[in-house]
Amino acid sequence: MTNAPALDKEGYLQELDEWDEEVATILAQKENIDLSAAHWEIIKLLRSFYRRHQLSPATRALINLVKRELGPDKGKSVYLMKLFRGSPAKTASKIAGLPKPDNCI
Amino acid sequence: MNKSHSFTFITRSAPYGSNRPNLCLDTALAASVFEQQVNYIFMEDGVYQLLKNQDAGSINSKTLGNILETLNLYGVENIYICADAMEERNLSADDLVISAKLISNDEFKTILLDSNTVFNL
Amino acid sequence: MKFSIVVYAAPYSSEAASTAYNFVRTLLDEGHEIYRLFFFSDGVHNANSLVATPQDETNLQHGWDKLIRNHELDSVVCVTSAIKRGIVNQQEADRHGLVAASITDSSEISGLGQLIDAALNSDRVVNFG
Amino acid sequence: MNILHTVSQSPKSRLLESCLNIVSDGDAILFIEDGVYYCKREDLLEQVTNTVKCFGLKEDLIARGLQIKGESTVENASYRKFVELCVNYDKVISWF
Repeated sequence: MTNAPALDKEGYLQELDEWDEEVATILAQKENIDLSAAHWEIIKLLRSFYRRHQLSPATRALINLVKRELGPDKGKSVYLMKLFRGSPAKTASKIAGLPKPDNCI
Repeated sequence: MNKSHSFTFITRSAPYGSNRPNLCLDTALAASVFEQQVNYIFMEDGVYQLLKNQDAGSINSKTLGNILETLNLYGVENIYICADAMEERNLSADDLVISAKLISNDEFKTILLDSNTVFNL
Repeated sequence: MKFSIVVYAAPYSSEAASTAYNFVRTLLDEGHEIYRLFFFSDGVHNANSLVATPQDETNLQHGWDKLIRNHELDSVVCVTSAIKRGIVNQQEADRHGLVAASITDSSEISGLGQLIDAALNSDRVVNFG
Repeated sequence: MNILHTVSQSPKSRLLESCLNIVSDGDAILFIEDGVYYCKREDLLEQVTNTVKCFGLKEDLIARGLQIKGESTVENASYRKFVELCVNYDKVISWF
Protein backbone atom coordinates (compact mmCIF):
# COMPACT_ATOMS: atom_id res chain seq x y z
CA MET A 1 0.00 0.00 0.00
CA THR A 2 1.40 3.37 -0.98
CA ASN A 3 1.82 5.92 1.79
CA ALA A 4 -0.82 8.61 1.61
CA PRO A 5 0.55 11.34 -0.67
CA ALA A 6 0.97 14.94 0.55
CA LEU A 7 -1.96 17.09 -0.50
CA ASP A 8 -2.55 20.82 -0.48
CA LYS A 9 -5.44 22.37 1.46
CA GLU A 10 -7.84 21.75 -1.40
CA GLY A 11 -6.81 18.13 -1.82
CA TYR A 12 -4.57 18.43 -4.90
CA LEU A 13 -1.28 16.54 -4.98
CA GLN A 14 1.62 18.65 -3.78
CA GLU A 15 4.17 16.68 -5.81
CA LEU A 16 2.68 15.81 -9.17
CA ASP A 17 5.39 13.15 -9.71
CA GLU A 18 3.94 11.07 -6.88
CA TRP A 19 0.90 10.15 -8.94
CA ASP A 20 0.27 6.55 -9.90
CA GLU A 21 -2.89 4.50 -10.29
CA GLU A 22 -2.92 3.57 -6.64
CA VAL A 23 -2.66 7.24 -5.64
CA ALA A 24 -5.53 7.97 -8.01
CA THR A 25 -7.64 5.39 -6.22
CA ILE A 26 -6.87 6.99 -2.86
CA LEU A 27 -7.67 10.46 -4.19
CA ALA A 28 -10.93 9.16 -5.67
CA GLN A 29 -11.94 7.56 -2.36
CA LYS A 30 -11.59 10.93 -0.69
CA GLU A 31 -14.21 12.17 -3.16
CA ASN A 32 -16.38 9.07 -2.53
CA ILE A 33 -15.78 7.87 -6.07
CA ASP A 34 -15.11 4.22 -7.02
CA LEU A 35 -13.07 4.39 -10.17
CA SER A 36 -14.63 2.50 -13.10
CA ALA A 37 -13.38 2.05 -16.67
CA ALA A 38 -15.36 5.17 -17.60
CA HIS A 39 -13.43 7.19 -15.00
CA TRP A 40 -10.06 5.83 -16.12
CA GLU A 41 -10.80 6.77 -19.69
CA ILE A 42 -11.18 10.42 -18.66
CA ILE A 43 -8.21 10.32 -16.26
CA LYS A 44 -5.92 8.96 -18.96
CA LEU A 45 -7.15 11.53 -21.44
CA LEU A 46 -6.50 14.32 -18.93
CA ARG A 47 -3.01 13.07 -18.19
CA SER A 48 -2.02 12.84 -21.82
CA PHE A 49 -3.51 16.30 -22.43
CA TYR A 50 -1.46 17.68 -19.55
CA ARG A 51 1.71 16.01 -20.79
CA ARG A 52 1.31 17.71 -24.15
CA HIS A 53 -0.05 21.11 -23.13
CA GLN A 54 1.03 21.58 -19.49
CA LEU A 55 -2.45 22.78 -18.67
CA SER A 56 -5.34 21.40 -16.61
CA PRO A 57 -8.38 22.10 -18.75
CA ALA A 58 -11.17 24.21 -17.25
CA THR A 59 -14.76 22.98 -17.56
CA ARG A 60 -15.52 24.09 -21.09
CA ALA A 61 -12.17 22.91 -22.42
CA LEU A 62 -12.61 19.55 -20.69
CA ILE A 63 -16.01 19.05 -22.30
CA ASN A 64 -14.65 19.99 -25.73
CA LEU A 65 -11.62 17.77 -25.25
CA VAL A 66 -13.74 14.75 -24.31
CA LYS A 67 -16.10 15.48 -27.19
CA ARG A 68 -13.18 15.58 -29.63
CA GLU A 69 -11.39 12.49 -28.30
CA LEU A 70 -14.19 10.25 -27.01
CA GLY A 71 -17.19 11.43 -28.99
CA PRO A 72 -20.26 13.62 -28.43
CA ASP A 73 -22.05 11.17 -26.09
CA LYS A 74 -19.33 11.58 -23.50
CA GLY A 75 -18.40 15.18 -24.29
CA LYS A 76 -21.31 16.51 -22.27
CA SER A 77 -21.42 18.14 -18.91
CA VAL A 78 -24.12 15.73 -17.60
CA TYR A 79 -21.96 12.70 -18.44
CA LEU A 80 -18.90 14.21 -16.78
CA MET A 81 -20.85 15.39 -13.73
CA LYS A 82 -22.17 11.89 -13.21
CA LEU A 83 -18.59 10.58 -13.09
CA PHE A 84 -16.93 13.44 -11.24
CA ARG A 85 -19.37 15.18 -8.94
CA GLY A 86 -19.09 18.85 -8.06
CA SER A 87 -17.06 20.60 -10.71
CA PRO A 88 -15.92 17.81 -13.06
CA ALA A 89 -12.89 19.81 -14.22
CA LYS A 90 -11.66 20.25 -10.66
CA THR A 91 -12.52 16.78 -9.37
CA ALA A 92 -11.13 14.96 -12.41
CA SER A 93 -7.90 17.02 -12.41
CA LYS A 94 -7.47 16.28 -8.74
CA ILE A 95 -7.82 12.50 -9.17
CA ALA A 96 -5.64 12.57 -12.31
CA GLY A 97 -2.87 14.20 -10.27
CA LEU A 98 -2.86 17.51 -12.14
CA PRO A 99 -2.78 21.06 -10.74
CA LYS A 100 -6.08 22.81 -10.06
CA PRO A 101 -7.42 24.19 -13.33
CA ASP A 102 -7.26 27.98 -13.72
CA ASN A 103 -10.25 30.03 -14.70
CA CYS A 104 -12.79 27.84 -12.96
CA ILE A 105 -15.22 30.38 -11.65
CA MET B 1 -25.28 41.60 -18.47
CA ASN B 2 -24.70 42.07 -22.17
CA LYS B 3 -24.40 38.56 -23.62
CA SER B 4 -23.15 39.66 -27.01
CA HIS B 5 -20.13 41.57 -25.77
CA SER B 6 -17.12 41.07 -27.98
CA PHE B 7 -13.60 41.08 -26.65
CA THR B 8 -10.50 41.43 -28.77
CA PHE B 9 -7.09 40.46 -27.45
CA ILE B 10 -4.04 41.72 -29.31
CA THR B 11 -0.90 39.85 -28.35
CA ARG B 12 2.19 41.47 -29.81
CA SER B 13 5.07 40.30 -27.60
CA ALA B 14 7.40 37.35 -28.05
CA PRO B 15 7.07 34.48 -25.57
CA TYR B 16 9.26 34.09 -22.45
CA GLY B 17 10.94 37.53 -22.50
CA SER B 18 8.05 38.98 -20.50
CA ASN B 19 4.77 37.83 -18.96
CA ARG B 20 2.69 39.80 -21.44
CA PRO B 21 1.72 36.82 -23.64
CA ASN B 22 0.52 34.97 -20.52
CA LEU B 23 -1.47 37.95 -19.22
CA CYS B 24 -3.18 38.20 -22.58
CA LEU B 25 -3.93 34.47 -22.76
CA ASP B 26 -5.20 34.21 -19.18
CA THR B 27 -7.55 37.14 -19.70
CA ALA B 28 -8.87 35.67 -22.95
CA LEU B 29 -9.49 32.31 -21.30
CA ALA B 30 -11.37 34.09 -18.51
CA ALA B 31 -13.50 35.87 -21.13
CA SER B 32 -14.25 32.55 -22.81
CA VAL B 33 -15.61 31.19 -19.51
CA PHE B 34 -18.21 33.97 -19.66
CA GLU B 35 -19.19 32.61 -23.09
CA GLN B 36 -18.54 35.93 -24.81
CA GLN B 37 -17.23 36.41 -28.31
CA VAL B 38 -13.45 36.36 -28.12
CA ASN B 39 -11.10 37.43 -30.92
CA TYR B 40 -7.42 36.65 -30.48
CA ILE B 41 -4.97 38.43 -32.76
CA PHE B 42 -1.27 37.71 -33.06
CA MET B 43 0.54 40.89 -34.09
CA GLU B 44 4.22 41.77 -34.54
CA ASP B 45 6.49 39.64 -32.28
CA GLY B 46 3.37 37.90 -30.96
CA VAL B 47 3.58 35.51 -33.92
CA TYR B 48 6.74 34.05 -32.37
CA GLN B 49 4.50 32.54 -29.68
CA LEU B 50 3.20 30.16 -32.34
CA LEU B 51 6.53 28.81 -33.63
CA LYS B 52 6.85 25.03 -33.74
CA ASN B 53 9.47 23.11 -31.78
CA GLN B 54 9.49 25.33 -28.70
CA ASP B 55 10.68 23.61 -25.53
CA ALA B 56 10.71 26.07 -22.67
CA GLY B 57 11.58 23.39 -20.13
CA SER B 58 15.14 24.52 -20.84
CA ILE B 59 14.38 27.85 -19.14
CA ASN B 60 12.03 26.40 -16.50
CA SER B 61 8.93 27.75 -18.17
CA LYS B 62 5.85 26.20 -19.69
CA THR B 63 5.95 25.95 -23.46
CA LEU B 64 3.56 28.60 -24.69
CA GLY B 65 3.12 27.10 -28.15
CA ASN B 66 1.73 23.90 -26.64
CA ILE B 67 -0.71 25.86 -24.52
CA LEU B 68 -1.89 28.00 -27.43
CA GLU B 69 -2.83 24.83 -29.32
CA THR B 70 -5.72 24.49 -26.87
CA LEU B 71 -7.31 27.90 -27.56
CA ASN B 72 -10.09 26.36 -29.65
CA LEU B 73 -11.00 23.92 -26.84
CA TYR B 74 -11.66 26.96 -24.68
CA GLY B 75 -14.09 28.31 -27.22
CA VAL B 76 -11.67 30.91 -28.57
CA GLU B 77 -12.45 30.25 -32.20
CA ASN B 78 -11.69 33.58 -33.84
CA ILE B 79 -7.92 33.38 -34.01
CA TYR B 80 -6.15 35.71 -36.40
CA ILE B 81 -2.58 36.38 -37.42
CA CYS B 82 -1.38 39.67 -38.85
CA ALA B 83 -0.22 38.95 -42.38
CA ASP B 84 2.33 41.78 -42.18
CA ALA B 85 3.90 40.29 -39.06
CA MET B 86 4.44 36.94 -40.81
CA GLU B 87 5.92 38.54 -43.88
CA GLU B 88 8.27 40.85 -41.97
CA ARG B 89 9.59 37.83 -40.06
CA ASN B 90 9.87 35.53 -43.09
CA LEU B 91 7.45 33.07 -41.54
CA SER B 92 4.94 30.85 -43.29
CA ALA B 93 1.93 28.90 -42.05
CA ASP B 94 4.07 25.72 -41.93
CA ASP B 95 6.21 27.25 -39.20
CA LEU B 96 3.30 27.55 -36.77
CA VAL B 97 1.62 25.19 -34.29
CA ILE B 98 -1.92 26.19 -35.24
CA SER B 99 -3.60 27.25 -38.43
CA ALA B 100 -5.32 30.60 -38.17
CA LYS B 101 -6.69 33.15 -40.57
CA LEU B 102 -4.16 35.66 -41.87
CA ILE B 103 -5.60 39.16 -41.84
CA SER B 104 -4.66 42.42 -43.52
CA ASN B 105 -4.49 45.65 -41.56
CA ASP B 106 -7.86 46.67 -43.01
CA GLU B 107 -9.48 43.48 -41.70
CA PHE B 108 -7.75 44.12 -38.38
CA LYS B 109 -9.28 47.61 -38.23
CA THR B 110 -12.75 46.22 -38.88
CA ILE B 111 -12.39 43.71 -36.03
CA LEU B 112 -11.31 46.50 -33.66
CA LEU B 113 -14.17 48.76 -34.68
CA ASP B 114 -16.65 45.91 -34.06
CA SER B 115 -15.24 45.04 -30.62
CA ASN B 116 -16.59 46.26 -27.30
CA THR B 117 -13.40 45.85 -25.29
CA VAL B 118 -9.82 45.59 -26.54
CA PHE B 119 -6.85 44.35 -24.52
CA ASN B 120 -3.55 45.20 -26.17
CA LEU B 121 -0.52 43.45 -24.73
CA MET C 1 -20.41 57.19 -17.52
CA LYS C 2 -19.25 53.92 -15.93
CA PHE C 3 -15.51 53.23 -16.10
CA SER C 4 -13.28 50.35 -15.10
CA ILE C 5 -9.54 50.81 -14.82
CA VAL C 6 -6.84 48.16 -15.22
CA VAL C 7 -3.35 48.81 -13.83
CA TYR C 8 -0.48 46.52 -14.93
CA ALA C 9 2.47 48.50 -13.57
CA ALA C 10 4.05 48.73 -10.13
CA PRO C 11 4.54 52.14 -8.52
CA TYR C 12 8.02 53.68 -8.81
CA SER C 13 9.35 51.45 -11.62
CA SER C 14 7.35 53.32 -14.24
CA GLU C 15 5.01 56.26 -14.46
CA ALA C 16 1.96 54.24 -15.45
CA ALA C 17 0.56 53.60 -11.96
CA SER C 18 0.76 57.28 -11.18
CA THR C 19 -0.96 58.19 -14.47
CA ALA C 20 -3.74 55.74 -13.61
CA TYR C 21 -4.10 57.33 -10.17
CA ASN C 22 -4.38 60.86 -11.61
CA PHE C 23 -6.83 59.62 -14.22
CA VAL C 24 -9.05 57.97 -11.61
CA ARG C 25 -9.04 61.13 -9.47
CA THR C 26 -10.08 63.18 -12.47
CA LEU C 27 -12.84 60.71 -13.37
CA LEU C 28 -14.27 61.11 -9.88
CA ASP C 29 -13.92 64.91 -9.97
CA GLU C 30 -15.83 64.93 -13.24
CA GLY C 31 -18.67 62.95 -11.69
CA HIS C 32 -18.13 59.64 -13.47
CA GLU C 33 -18.81 56.32 -11.82
CA ILE C 34 -16.07 53.76 -11.30
CA TYR C 35 -17.35 50.21 -11.53
CA ARG C 36 -14.05 48.60 -10.57
CA LEU C 37 -10.30 49.09 -10.26
CA PHE C 38 -8.43 45.95 -11.28
CA PHE C 39 -4.75 45.54 -10.38
CA PHE C 40 -3.07 42.97 -12.60
CA SER C 41 0.48 41.65 -13.02
CA ASP C 42 3.01 44.01 -11.36
CA GLY C 43 0.09 46.38 -10.75
CA VAL C 44 -0.73 44.36 -7.62
CA HIS C 45 2.12 46.20 -5.86
CA ASN C 46 -0.16 49.23 -5.74
CA ALA C 47 -2.12 47.43 -3.02
CA ASN C 48 0.91 46.63 -0.85
CA SER C 49 0.46 48.07 2.62
CA LEU C 50 3.99 47.18 3.78
CA VAL C 51 5.58 50.17 2.10
CA ALA C 52 7.50 53.12 3.48
CA THR C 53 8.56 56.09 1.37
CA PRO C 54 10.74 59.10 2.22
CA GLN C 55 8.70 62.11 3.46
CA ASP C 56 9.39 64.11 0.33
CA GLU C 57 8.21 61.39 -2.07
CA THR C 58 4.67 60.37 -2.93
CA ASN C 59 3.39 57.20 -1.28
CA LEU C 60 1.20 55.98 -4.11
CA GLN C 61 -0.06 52.91 -2.25
CA HIS C 62 -1.30 55.21 0.50
CA GLY C 63 -2.88 57.47 -2.10
CA TRP C 64 -4.81 54.58 -3.67
CA ASP C 65 -5.90 53.32 -0.28
CA LYS C 66 -7.30 56.74 0.67
CA LEU C 67 -8.97 57.26 -2.68
CA ILE C 68 -10.59 53.81 -2.60
CA ARG C 69 -11.88 54.37 0.95
CA ASN C 70 -13.11 57.92 0.45
CA HIS C 71 -15.08 56.99 -2.65
CA GLU C 72 -15.93 53.44 -1.58
CA LEU C 73 -14.51 52.08 -4.82
CA ASP C 74 -14.53 48.40 -5.70
CA SER C 75 -10.84 47.52 -5.93
CA VAL C 76 -9.72 44.03 -6.93
CA VAL C 77 -6.23 42.57 -7.00
CA CYS C 78 -5.71 39.61 -9.34
CA VAL C 79 -5.15 36.54 -7.18
CA THR C 80 -2.66 34.72 -9.42
CA SER C 81 -0.56 37.86 -9.89
CA ALA C 82 -0.78 38.82 -6.22
CA ILE C 83 0.22 35.63 -4.46
CA LYS C 84 3.33 35.23 -6.62
CA ARG C 85 4.36 38.76 -5.66
CA GLY C 86 3.68 38.52 -1.93
CA ILE C 87 0.49 40.56 -1.93
CA VAL C 88 -1.72 38.48 0.38
CA ASN C 89 -4.52 38.94 2.88
CA GLN C 90 -4.57 37.12 6.20
CA GLN C 91 -6.52 34.20 4.78
CA GLU C 92 -4.03 33.64 1.94
CA ALA C 93 -1.10 34.16 4.30
CA ASP C 94 -2.43 31.43 6.59
CA ARG C 95 -3.20 29.14 3.69
CA HIS C 96 0.34 29.36 2.31
CA GLY C 97 2.11 29.60 5.65
CA LEU C 98 3.43 33.14 5.08
CA VAL C 99 4.61 35.38 7.93
CA ALA C 100 2.32 38.35 7.35
CA ALA C 101 -0.58 39.74 5.38
CA SER C 102 0.47 42.61 3.13
CA ILE C 103 -2.54 43.83 1.16
CA THR C 104 -4.20 47.14 2.00
CA ASP C 105 -7.63 46.54 3.58
CA SER C 106 -9.37 48.56 0.90
CA SER C 107 -8.61 46.07 -1.89
CA GLU C 108 -9.77 42.49 -2.14
CA ILE C 109 -8.11 39.50 -3.78
CA SER C 110 -10.11 37.80 -6.52
CA GLY C 111 -9.87 36.16 -9.93
CA LEU C 112 -9.65 37.36 -13.52
CA GLY C 113 -13.37 36.79 -13.85
CA GLN C 114 -13.72 40.10 -12.01
CA LEU C 115 -11.93 41.84 -14.87
CA ILE C 116 -14.23 40.30 -17.46
CA ASP C 117 -17.25 41.15 -15.32
CA ALA C 118 -15.94 44.73 -15.13
CA ALA C 119 -15.69 44.94 -18.92
CA LEU C 120 -19.23 43.58 -19.29
CA ASN C 121 -20.64 46.13 -16.87
CA SER C 122 -18.71 49.29 -17.78
CA ASP C 123 -19.06 51.74 -20.62
CA ARG C 124 -15.28 52.08 -20.90
CA VAL C 125 -12.27 50.04 -19.82
CA VAL C 126 -9.01 51.99 -19.68
CA ASN C 127 -5.68 50.13 -19.32
CA PHE C 128 -2.50 51.58 -17.79
CA GLY C 129 0.78 49.70 -18.12
CA MET D 1 -17.48 53.94 -33.76
CA ASN D 2 -14.12 55.62 -33.32
CA ILE D 3 -11.27 54.71 -31.04
CA LEU D 4 -9.03 56.67 -28.69
CA HIS D 5 -5.49 55.27 -28.69
CA THR D 6 -3.12 56.13 -25.86
CA VAL D 7 0.61 55.81 -26.60
CA SER D 8 2.89 55.79 -23.59
CA GLN D 9 6.45 55.00 -24.67
CA SER D 10 9.13 57.06 -26.34
CA PRO D 11 9.62 56.93 -30.13
CA LYS D 12 12.37 54.32 -29.86
CA SER D 13 9.61 51.83 -28.94
CA ARG D 14 8.03 52.34 -32.39
CA LEU D 15 4.66 52.09 -30.64
CA LEU D 16 3.18 54.86 -32.73
CA GLU D 17 4.19 53.06 -35.92
CA SER D 18 2.42 49.92 -34.62
CA CYS D 19 -0.65 51.90 -33.72
CA LEU D 20 -0.74 53.68 -37.08
CA ASN D 21 -0.99 50.34 -38.89
CA ILE D 22 -4.46 49.84 -37.46
CA VAL D 23 -5.70 53.36 -36.80
CA SER D 24 -8.88 54.28 -38.67
CA ASP D 25 -9.87 57.68 -40.03
CA GLY D 26 -11.58 59.64 -37.27
CA ASP D 27 -9.69 57.94 -34.42
CA ALA D 28 -7.68 60.01 -31.94
CA ILE D 29 -4.25 59.46 -30.42
CA LEU D 30 -3.27 60.73 -26.98
CA PHE D 31 0.42 60.71 -26.08
CA ILE D 32 1.09 60.15 -22.39
CA GLU D 33 4.17 59.48 -20.24
CA ASP D 34 7.28 59.04 -22.44
CA GLY D 35 4.93 58.91 -25.42
CA VAL D 36 4.82 62.73 -25.33
CA TYR D 37 8.22 62.81 -27.07
CA TYR D 38 6.27 61.84 -30.18
CA CYS D 39 4.72 65.32 -30.07
CA LYS D 40 8.04 66.62 -31.37
CA ARG D 41 8.16 64.11 -34.23
CA GLU D 42 6.30 66.11 -36.84
CA ASP D 43 7.91 63.87 -39.47
CA LEU D 44 5.92 60.90 -38.17
CA LEU D 45 2.78 62.80 -37.27
CA GLU D 46 2.21 64.74 -40.47
CA GLN D 47 1.13 61.60 -42.35
CA VAL D 48 -1.88 61.12 -40.07
CA THR D 49 -2.97 64.44 -38.64
CA ASN D 50 -5.33 65.04 -41.57
CA THR D 51 -7.51 62.12 -40.52
CA VAL D 52 -6.56 61.50 -36.88
CA LYS D 53 -6.55 64.04 -34.04
CA CYS D 54 -3.41 63.98 -31.89
CA PHE D 55 -3.07 65.14 -28.29
CA GLY D 56 -0.27 65.29 -25.73
CA LEU D 57 -0.96 65.04 -21.99
CA LYS D 58 -0.10 68.49 -20.62
CA GLU D 59 1.35 67.35 -17.28
CA ASP D 60 3.70 64.90 -19.00
CA LEU D 61 4.79 67.54 -21.53
CA ILE D 62 5.52 70.12 -18.82
CA ALA D 63 7.44 67.60 -16.74
CA ARG D 64 9.74 66.87 -19.67
CA GLY D 65 10.33 70.47 -20.74
CA LEU D 66 8.32 70.05 -23.91
CA GLN D 67 5.94 72.66 -25.21
CA ILE D 68 3.30 72.47 -27.88
CA LYS D 69 3.33 75.64 -29.94
CA GLY D 70 0.28 77.26 -31.52
CA GLU D 71 0.93 75.98 -35.05
CA SER D 72 1.60 72.40 -33.95
CA THR D 73 -0.45 69.51 -35.27
CA VAL D 74 -0.74 68.17 -31.71
CA GLU D 75 -3.06 69.67 -29.11
CA ASN D 76 -2.45 70.02 -25.39
CA ALA D 77 -4.73 67.84 -23.27
CA SER D 78 -5.29 68.11 -19.51
CA TYR D 79 -6.44 65.09 -17.47
CA ARG D 80 -9.95 66.53 -17.82
CA LYS D 81 -9.54 66.44 -21.57
CA PHE D 82 -8.21 62.84 -21.30
CA VAL D 83 -11.44 61.88 -19.52
CA GLU D 84 -13.53 63.78 -22.05
CA LEU D 85 -11.79 61.98 -24.92
CA CYS D 86 -12.56 58.61 -23.30
CA VAL D 87 -16.22 59.60 -23.17
CA ASN D 88 -16.35 60.96 -26.72
CA TYR D 89 -14.70 57.97 -28.39
CA ASP D 90 -16.37 54.56 -28.26
CA LYS D 91 -13.47 52.68 -26.75
CA VAL D 92 -9.91 53.13 -25.62
CA ILE D 93 -6.95 51.05 -26.81
CA SER D 94 -3.78 51.47 -24.75
CA TRP D 95 -0.37 51.05 -26.36
CA PHE D 96 2.27 50.38 -23.75
